[in-house]
Amino acid sequence: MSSIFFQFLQALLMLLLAPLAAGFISTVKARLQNRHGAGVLQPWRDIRKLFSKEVVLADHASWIFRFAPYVVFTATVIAASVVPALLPDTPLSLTADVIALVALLALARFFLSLAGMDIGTAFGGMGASREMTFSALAEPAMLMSVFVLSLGAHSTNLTTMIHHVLSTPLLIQPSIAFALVAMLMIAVAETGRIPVDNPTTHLELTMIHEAMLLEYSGRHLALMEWASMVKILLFATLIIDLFVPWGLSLDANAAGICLALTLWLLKLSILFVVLAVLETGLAKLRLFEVPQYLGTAFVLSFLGLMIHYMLEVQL
Amino acid sequence: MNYTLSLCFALVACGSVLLAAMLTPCWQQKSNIQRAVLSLLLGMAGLFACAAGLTGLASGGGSMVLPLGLPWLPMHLRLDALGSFFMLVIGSLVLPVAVYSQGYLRHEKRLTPLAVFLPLFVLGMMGVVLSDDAFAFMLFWELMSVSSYFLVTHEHQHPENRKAGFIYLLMAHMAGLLIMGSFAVLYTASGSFEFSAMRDAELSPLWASAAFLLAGFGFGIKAGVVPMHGWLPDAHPVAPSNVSALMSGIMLKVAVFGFIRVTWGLMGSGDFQWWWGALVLAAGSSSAVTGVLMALQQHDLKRLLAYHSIENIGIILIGLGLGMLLAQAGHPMLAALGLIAALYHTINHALFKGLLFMGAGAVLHSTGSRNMEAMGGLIHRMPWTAALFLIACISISALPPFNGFVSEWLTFQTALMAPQLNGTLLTVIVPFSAAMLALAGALAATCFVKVFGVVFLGHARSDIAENAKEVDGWMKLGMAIPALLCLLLGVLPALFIPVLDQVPQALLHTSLFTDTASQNWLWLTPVDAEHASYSAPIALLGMLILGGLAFWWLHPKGAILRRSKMWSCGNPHTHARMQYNATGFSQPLRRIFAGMYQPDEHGHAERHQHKLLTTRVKYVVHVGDMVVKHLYQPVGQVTLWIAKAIRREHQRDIHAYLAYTFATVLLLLALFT
Amino acid sequence: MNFFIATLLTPLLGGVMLGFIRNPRLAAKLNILTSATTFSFSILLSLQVLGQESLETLDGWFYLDAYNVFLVALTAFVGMTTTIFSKPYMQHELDIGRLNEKRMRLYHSMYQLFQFGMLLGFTTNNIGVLWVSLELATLATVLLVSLYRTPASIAAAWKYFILCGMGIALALFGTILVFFTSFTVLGHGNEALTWSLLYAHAADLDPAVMGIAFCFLMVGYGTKVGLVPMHAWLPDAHGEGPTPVSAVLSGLLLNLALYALVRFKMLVDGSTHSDMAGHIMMGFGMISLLVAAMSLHKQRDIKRMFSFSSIEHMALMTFAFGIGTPLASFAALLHMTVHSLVKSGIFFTVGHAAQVMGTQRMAEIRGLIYHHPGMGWGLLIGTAAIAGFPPFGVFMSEFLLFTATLESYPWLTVPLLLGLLIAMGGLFRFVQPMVYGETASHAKPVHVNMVPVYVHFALALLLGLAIPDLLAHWYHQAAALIAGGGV
Amino acid sequence: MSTFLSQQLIDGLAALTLLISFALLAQHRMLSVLHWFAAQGVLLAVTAALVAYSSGEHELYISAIMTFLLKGLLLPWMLWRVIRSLHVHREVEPLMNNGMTMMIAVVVTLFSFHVIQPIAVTSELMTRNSMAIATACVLLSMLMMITRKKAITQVIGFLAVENSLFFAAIGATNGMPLVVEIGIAFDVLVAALIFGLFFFQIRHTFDSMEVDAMNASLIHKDDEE
Repeated sequence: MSSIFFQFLQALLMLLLAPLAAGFISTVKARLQNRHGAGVLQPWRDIRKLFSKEVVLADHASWIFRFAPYVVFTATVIAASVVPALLPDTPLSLTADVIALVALLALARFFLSLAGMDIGTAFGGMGASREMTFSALAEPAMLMSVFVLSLGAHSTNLTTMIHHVLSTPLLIQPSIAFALVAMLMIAVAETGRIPVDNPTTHLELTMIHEAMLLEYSGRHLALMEWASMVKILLFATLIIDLFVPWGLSLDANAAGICLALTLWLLKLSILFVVLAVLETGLAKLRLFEVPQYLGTAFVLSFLGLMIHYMLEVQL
Repeated sequence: MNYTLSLCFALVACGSVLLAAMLTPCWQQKSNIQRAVLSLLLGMAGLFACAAGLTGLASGGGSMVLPLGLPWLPMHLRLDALGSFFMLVIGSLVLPVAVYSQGYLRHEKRLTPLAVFLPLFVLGMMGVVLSDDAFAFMLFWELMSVSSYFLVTHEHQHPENRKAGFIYLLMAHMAGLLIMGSFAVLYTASGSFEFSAMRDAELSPLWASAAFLLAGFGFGIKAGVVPMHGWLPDAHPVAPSNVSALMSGIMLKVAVFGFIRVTWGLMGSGDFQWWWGALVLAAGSSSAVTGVLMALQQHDLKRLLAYHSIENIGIILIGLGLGMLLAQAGHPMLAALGLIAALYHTINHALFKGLLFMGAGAVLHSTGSRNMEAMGGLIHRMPWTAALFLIACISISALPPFNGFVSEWLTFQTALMAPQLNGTLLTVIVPFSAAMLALAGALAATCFVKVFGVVFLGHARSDIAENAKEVDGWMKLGMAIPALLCLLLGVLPALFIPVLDQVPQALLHTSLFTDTASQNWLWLTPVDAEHASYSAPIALLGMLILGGLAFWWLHPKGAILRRSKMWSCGNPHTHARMQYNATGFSQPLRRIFAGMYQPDEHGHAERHQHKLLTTRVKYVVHVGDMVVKHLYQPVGQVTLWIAKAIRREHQRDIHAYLAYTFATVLLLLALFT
Repeated sequence: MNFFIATLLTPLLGGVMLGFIRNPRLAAKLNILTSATTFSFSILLSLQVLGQESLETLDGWFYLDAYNVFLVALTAFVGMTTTIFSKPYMQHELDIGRLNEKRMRLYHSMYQLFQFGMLLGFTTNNIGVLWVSLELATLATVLLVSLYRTPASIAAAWKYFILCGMGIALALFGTILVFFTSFTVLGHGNEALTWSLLYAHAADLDPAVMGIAFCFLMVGYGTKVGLVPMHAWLPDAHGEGPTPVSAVLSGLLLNLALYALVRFKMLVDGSTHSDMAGHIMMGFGMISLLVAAMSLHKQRDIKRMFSFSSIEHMALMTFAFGIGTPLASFAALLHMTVHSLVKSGIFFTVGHAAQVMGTQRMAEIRGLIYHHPGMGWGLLIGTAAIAGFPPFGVFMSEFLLFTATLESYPWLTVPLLLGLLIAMGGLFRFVQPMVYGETASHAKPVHVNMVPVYVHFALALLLGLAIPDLLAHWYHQAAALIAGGGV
Repeated sequence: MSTFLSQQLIDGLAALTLLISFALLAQHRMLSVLHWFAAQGVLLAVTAALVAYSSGEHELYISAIMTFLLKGLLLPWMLWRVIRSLHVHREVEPLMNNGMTMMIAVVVTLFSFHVIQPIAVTSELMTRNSMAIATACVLLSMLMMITRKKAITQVIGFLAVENSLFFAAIGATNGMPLVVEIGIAFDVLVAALIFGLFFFQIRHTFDSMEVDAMNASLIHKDDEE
């Protein structure tokens, strides 16, 4: 029973922390750029404001356009709630393994792109085309890097994989390192951050994610934005779970949970600071350099796989 | 010979299509009656085929002997687990197509050929599934090919259709001959054409490989496996859409059936050699990726779908190949997993590809065009078609909670069994093929965003799209059935897989579902729950609840929602031509994979008086199929070249021929005395 | 009464009678009548044989066994249907002035004489008479081929005459050689030429002589069968003669030649106890198959094209008989039957089509299926049948032949399949645009009788689905006879 | 007369026949070709009579007479008529030069002897040599058909082949049974008649006796692309 309660707690945390995470990243970036920044809570204010605003809908927007935000939001949140943040094994974590998780995100992306094409603006189509293309290239790379771990753990269930990592003695495994780098690169691409895409940009021919949201307003926009924030948090947590899961509480007692929560927040903040530093340091890639970028990630993860077989598997 | 309920159902199904083929010509003049009879009997056939399949899987099949065929070889029919499953596949698509045809064929001018050959085509497929000796198999197989040829060339006033038909028939015949070859090899081993004897026959590894290769190439050609696929994208689109649905949906599956029947069934997993599985896996991966990449560059709707058939056949083959590898490595249970993944994808593809072709047919029916560049905004004029088509798009893109995802998920799970294989090479290749599968899936999603976005969303790009009308009830119903099935198979796989499990039990004598896995209908857990689990019902439920909550909470009572011009970054006066079209959408991929496509592009700007004053810009791109260019055409040219040389010999004068005879006599005498 | 005599005399007398009848319409009717009578007699004859294994009459001049009895019936049947087809066809030729009454008289009379020659050849027990009858049939068809008296037809007939004359001469020499060794065994009389006796004493014949004899017979009768490289006469003769003649040439005359060849093969095998004869036949068969199949891809004239397809199928049979196993022989016999039916049916259709379009050039024949659906479907289905698609009999025989080949000479299956595939491609490459496509403007209304065509195809279909026991029994016996063993 | 002597005579006649075949092959003038052909016919008749006498098979006399009338008189006369009415007693130009032809002829003759050799060893027949000669004659006559352009010379070649066959029948097997003989003879006659009929047709349609001219009319239908 308590596990179910913690499950919901965890999901809720994910949901509520997401905007804060986004705020955190932008604040850090602002500080790095010697600006004061809008503060950590700014995304929350935006969302609240957007909820209360009216929706302006293009004349011939079809039901797809209005339906999409809910699909995108729910799919992302369900995916997020599967990822263990505090407890490795929660009832829902069996609902979807890594592959299903990727698929849920893909579903969200599918509808996002459709929504982008619904109005029939040049920007929407452009965004959809690029988003789908790049994610298509990113997906195999991501699965490859996940396989490196799941082949070791003989499982694609996050819980089992976490247990596997926890149980194995901490020693340098080059394959894991390769997989980690690849995963980080993919995560940046999937969440649409610099150097692949620039979330703060508008009215540029280089934009990808934002181009699909141009026509949105009010609560629809809010849901879309929120979903993308959740996605960032999700990837961060996923990386933490797969590579540095130490600290998750194996049984559902208050003390363990608190410890896990603090550790989780710590790890997150470190990760996000790194991300912010990278985003400040790097420039955005030219559009057709992105495939090379993703290709590199794929090759890295494949190398990781081969190394795993050649060095680490005792046949 | 034992008659069972399932077998009787199957026979009734065959009987009713045969009846249809015989009766329909009687109403040459009254096309309404003709159409009604056709749809009715076809529908009956579909229904009974489903019944046969289900009962066959549930309570075992039967066998019988007909006094047809060779004098010393009567026709053996048998309905086993594998056959039952494919009967189910056939039935589950024939039924909706029958309903659909009732509406689709309303304005068909020359109905009679369709009304004769469509049932014969279905009969052929059912017969292949039922037949239990090589001769019957070949008989029905070729019946299937020939009748489908007549269907492909139905609209033969267009030269390109005739060409497509010709190539199709040629390739089908080649396939038939190769398959005959593999049967003949088995015959020499067993001394009989009956499958029962072939099963028991012992093959030397060499001959086994020969039979495998013959069967592989034969069925591979028919299934459109890369690089033998050249005929498929030409042939499938030109047939009437209901036929295309059957061809892509079932006929390719019958080829898959044949492959399983010969390799898994007749030779048996005992004879497998490791490179067989590797070959099948490689063929599968290449088909999957090539198919989808080619599909992305098409703007003829049905042609695009045809290329996606190639992709999906590839996915099925990946599952089969993994199964063969695992079976050869001595893990029958994991092999069963691969087999089930393949079979599951088989029925899934039958359903959503059938649905997609029917949807394309609906679009074609109401716009009169297959060219996506002329579409746009159809969702407003054909809401039903759009919704149903969308379901198919999600399914084929392997997205939860629909069925496409389940089978691809199972295939992934099989691929992750690679460590069980012996040999590092394979254990690396296999995950790589899994990555290819992932790539194919993601690209498929891209492609169908393009399809749905360009055809149904946005503004109408032409008058035909502007004036499109929604199709009639029959066609809607015909499309609704598979759509519903897609959802069911996607949400409740745990209920369907135990039914499927009969097939590996028959072929591998092992069951996938040991006690660990068979938990309840909520959880899909091959192998065991620790290993991997997926619960579509919970995910769907969660999404519904969450979405409902969000909607209920956010959607204010007095809905504040204002309609206005689109914003479009402050430039609302955009022309429909300014939208991204199919060609534009796939431009990034065309550029990324330019090495593979080798597109020939022509950009051209018309300038007016001044060199800065560009009046119109024209951009033409064509992406041809490399296989056709580098494999098919050269063969044709060589043939013609030889033919020409021989014809020159036929134009000599009489002395030359006398000399030939003279020389022949001398030669014979010299040789044989 | 003796049905041998009846079967043989009917066409002979009919031929003589038709030589004097001026009214073409009446002549056509009588032509049909004569052939019908012949056919019914042949049926009675075969029923008579049905009881016993074989039948000899007139102190051994005539002989029927399982091998030739159904060939007699087949010949008579195709002969009859051809006359039915030729009635409207020749009438139309007469109307458009390609022929006159005099020639029509020649046509009818020669047609019956040809029938006589065929039946005599099939029924006779004397290899000398066999040769004579084949020569007779040849001469009759020479006159028929040149019937139109156009330059091309004259040239074709000349070519036919010279090449076949030479061939047939070689065959005669072979026969003489056989006699040369046989009269030492069977005495200096007709017995030495009587096949049944020769077969009985085959072992005593001098192998060396028989070997040489077979070389000559192979080339000689092979010319008539249309085997490469002695085939040059065949396409021209088919292309230039009237269509009914093309039909019987392909459907019957080639059969007779092959029949004779196989009869001699049986003797040679009995004498030499080696596969020499078989290997020779297989060689010719394979080469002819490939060459004919290839030639199918470059054709202009529709009848020439189908004549090449005839070469291809005769080649298949020769190959099958060459293999010589019971299964192969069975396949060959079945193929002989089905090919005669289907190919003559195709020629009927082609003839009508050519009349409708007023040309034999395939480039100008278009869209049959629009203005003459029956004809279009006929041609399409016929081609599918001859190309070896089920459920027609050709498929069944090719299936059996393939298996037989694989049993005896596995590696020969490769060129065999290749040949079949190429041939099928060649046929459809040209047939498809003729049947399909935009409707042709210059189509003339012609009185067409498609009944014989459909009858033939229906029979081929029946043989493809299930061979009647009676026929199967005959095939089995014949195959056993030819191969010396049971299927 | 002893069989041995008759055998000697038959062999001699055989030699003559071979000689005539060579002569036919070598000849250039149409009329002399015809003469040699007639001579061959007469020679055959003599051989038949001789064989009839020696072997005492009296039905052979009939065929001897038949041969004389048909091949010695009738056919040459018919051909002569044709030649005269068609004015084709010009030189016949062969396809290849004479020496070449002769070379081939010699080779062919040797070859045929080589082929018949095994029989000569195995068979106990006395007439085996004449079989070898007959084979040679057949092949030589075929060679003649090949190397001559004129339709008429082709026909003469054809008839020469028939003659050689007949010689084979007589000389090597003491004659085929009468029925067959008659049948063959009848066929030859009919063939000759048809030939004659053709000549006028050809002349009428092609106004040339060149075979190539005819061939052209067949080729054109295949030629255009």
